[in-house]
Amino acid sequence: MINKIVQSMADAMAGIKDGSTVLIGGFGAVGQPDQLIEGLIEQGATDLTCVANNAGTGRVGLARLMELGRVRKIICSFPRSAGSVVFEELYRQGKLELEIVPQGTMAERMRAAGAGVPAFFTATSVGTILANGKEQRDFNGRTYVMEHALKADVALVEAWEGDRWGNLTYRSSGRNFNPVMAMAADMTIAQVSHIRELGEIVPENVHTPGIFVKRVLHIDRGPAWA
Amino acid sequence: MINKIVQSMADAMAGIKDGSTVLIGGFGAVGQPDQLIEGLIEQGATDLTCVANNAGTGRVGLARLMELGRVRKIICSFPRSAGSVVFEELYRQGKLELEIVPQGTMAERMRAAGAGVPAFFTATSVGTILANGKEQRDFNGRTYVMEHALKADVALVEAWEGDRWGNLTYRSSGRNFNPVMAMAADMTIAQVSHIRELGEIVPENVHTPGIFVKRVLHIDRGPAWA
Amino acid sequence: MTGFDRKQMAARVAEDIPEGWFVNLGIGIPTMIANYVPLEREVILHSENGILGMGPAPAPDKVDPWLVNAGKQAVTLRPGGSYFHHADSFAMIRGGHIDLCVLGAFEVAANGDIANWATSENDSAPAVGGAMDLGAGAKRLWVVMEHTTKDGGHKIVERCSYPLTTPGAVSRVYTNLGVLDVVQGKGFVVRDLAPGVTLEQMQAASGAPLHTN
Amino acid sequence: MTGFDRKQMAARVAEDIPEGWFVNLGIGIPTMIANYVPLEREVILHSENGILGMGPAPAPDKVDPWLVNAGKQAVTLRPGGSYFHHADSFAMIRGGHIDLCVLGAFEVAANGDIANWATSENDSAPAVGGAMDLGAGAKRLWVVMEHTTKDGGHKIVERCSYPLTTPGAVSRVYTNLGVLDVVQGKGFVVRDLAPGVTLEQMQAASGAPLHTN
Repeated sequence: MINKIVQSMADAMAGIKDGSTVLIGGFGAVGQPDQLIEGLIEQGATDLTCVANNAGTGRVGLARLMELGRVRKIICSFPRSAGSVVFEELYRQGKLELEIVPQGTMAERMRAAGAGVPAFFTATSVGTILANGKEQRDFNGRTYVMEHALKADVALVEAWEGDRWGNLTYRSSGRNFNPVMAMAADMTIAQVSHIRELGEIVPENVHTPGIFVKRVLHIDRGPAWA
Repeated sequence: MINKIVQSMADAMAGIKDGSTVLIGGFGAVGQPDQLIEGLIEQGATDLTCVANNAGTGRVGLARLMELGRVRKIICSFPRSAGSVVFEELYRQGKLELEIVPQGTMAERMRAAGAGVPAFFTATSVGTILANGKEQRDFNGRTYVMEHALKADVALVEAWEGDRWGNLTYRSSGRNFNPVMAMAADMTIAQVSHIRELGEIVPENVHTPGIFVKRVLHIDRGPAWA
Repeated sequence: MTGFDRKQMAARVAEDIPEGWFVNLGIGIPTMIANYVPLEREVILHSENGILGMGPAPAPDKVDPWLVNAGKQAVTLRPGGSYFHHADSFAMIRGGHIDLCVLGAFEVAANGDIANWATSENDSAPAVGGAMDLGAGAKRLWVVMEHTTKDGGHKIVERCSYPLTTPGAVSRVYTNLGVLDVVQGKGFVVRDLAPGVTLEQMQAASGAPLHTN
Repeated sequence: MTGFDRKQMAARVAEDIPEGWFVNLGIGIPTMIANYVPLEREVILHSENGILGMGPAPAPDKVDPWLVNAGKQAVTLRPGGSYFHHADSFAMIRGGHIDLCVLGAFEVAANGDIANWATSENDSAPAVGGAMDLGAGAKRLWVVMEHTTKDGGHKIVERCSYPLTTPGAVSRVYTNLGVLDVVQGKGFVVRDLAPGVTLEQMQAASGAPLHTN
């Protein structure tokens, strides 16, 4: 019997290696796998490259992971936001590498990685400093830059429901980066608010098929998120 | 009030021009917009480039459109199949251009068109005659071919449910090429088995958001397909 | 000179958005535009984080913690709305399916260039978000912003001095002083003056020549 | 020499598929493999037309006209199965998420080349379907086929004479005579002989040297 449901955070985090590239789902707090990030802090892997839309807020979660010196590089679209204090400190001190990627390019680079597309062209960032050093090319009279797939070792995603085959659904705008990140990593670990029996999720409405998911951990996020 | 629901086949087909590129959804009979194809036959547009997985069977539907001399070129992955008699006649007589595209490349080329990606790289077809004349390039030690977006004027798709904003759902394996084609055309016309009130389709489970759909026509496909 | 306040600027943009458009509204004044589109004029709002059909902010006791806009504020979903993932959301943007995007800006130039993400080349960690995708992908890009900086500096300029977000993308600018079209090969063309504002006043507040039709 | 019949060939492949693999089965003998994987050994079948978790053919009175496999035959869906569109389906294939694809073939060469879609360069309208995507994308490509053509011609060959589907992709071949591994830099290595078949008989039926471990 296939059973991707793990019973403990330790099982969920087992085997994440130093030097890994880790994708972290969510857009702000919504769809962010808070408990899995805490699990990663506990687990100990270091020298990480983290990919997330934001560079953490306050001194918890991703910000805490950075503050502990465990993040070598961050790839994101919106590093500086209200409360990104840890990022700003570390970045100013030269203790953190930064790669800024336009939000849609970031999403598409991960989708490409998941879809076996090593590179693609986009008009986004053409004529800006973010296109510096990138190959450019004209198609039908318009200029595009070539962008590369962004593949990862691990993805931490947050979902609403999950089953033992790893099928996931997301709730409203909590979907955001999560399905794309699930495709792009060798090991996708999902925290889910609800465990479903196999077949309970309507097959037409599975948002991330289990083929993209390795481990599912049940997390009760409490009444505020129910 | 936005109302994409049209009341007649004539309204659904209005404005399709000679010389158009027309995407036709479905995989075999399943998810194929049979009634819209009949409508296109009736409508009269000619010199068409048709994109479909198969090149028609028997002497109805797409095969009929070809037999009437209305199709200049067909782009497909599987032209010759049981019953593709019209295709074979016309092709042998040199009356039909053919572009054979691997099935996944065809899907991805349309998805790219819909997503504003003019070209992408894939390993599919490398080292085969279908890669002849295509630009090739190595990424991380593997060779890929560059493929171009496949954009269209019109897409004919078949869906299970539709509402007045153009939101669609598909039933089981009837989804296939339909959502990808819906993204890739300037004018996507959907035949749907059921019209829903706005909001009746659960927002998490809309398969094709209405932004990709211009017209929705209700077709009762009968008890066999209910 | 009175001109528009922020709410009036938002309302003025809203006037020009026809029913049926798919519209993405940036953070700040652009977000306020939604409040001035009457619900019966169906304009479908898109949010980068995977929403079509966004509705107004909820009552404080009706906040759904799963449902936020691109500015991470609580919003609602209208009947007919839908959710999708980030790659699909930016496919809509990049693929030219969004009829209109309205952004704020630091500068807009006479050639349609927009600068709205980084205040200098030396700002080594600016936050770009989805601005470059929207600038390059939306069918139309309008800007709504104050006509000048707080200390009177020009934001309507001949050439942008800040790093560009997207070259040549802006087709219209709404400010507290009025409405300008950006016309290829011509530059800024005054479309409308705010109440009490004269063309001379608007020109004096602009760093590029203004034309009239 | 007895060897395997078609059902036994399918059953022999099924033996080697472990629980938990995502598997795409081509048209013909490959499709029959599903019948020999016991349901309690959970192998998740993928179909190009947007299905994961395909189950066996339905009873004639239970046919769902919306649910067909890549060969357009009626199938069922197992609990836990899911549907998705063609671009997502081939993302699974191209992205290397499918553990195993089993295809039929005209020829398999000692370097792992497979030819299974066109019988000559002059066949101007051959049907490729998803074969090239599967060949290039699946983690493993196995072939199941008769060891020779009906008139005794070689299908296990030194170099393919027909147009290639994918170069260097095949890692194992199942035939009526037995099982061969394709080992990089070495060629065909006999893994198993069908009942009553000798190595000499298999070699005689092959157009390339067979090695043993």
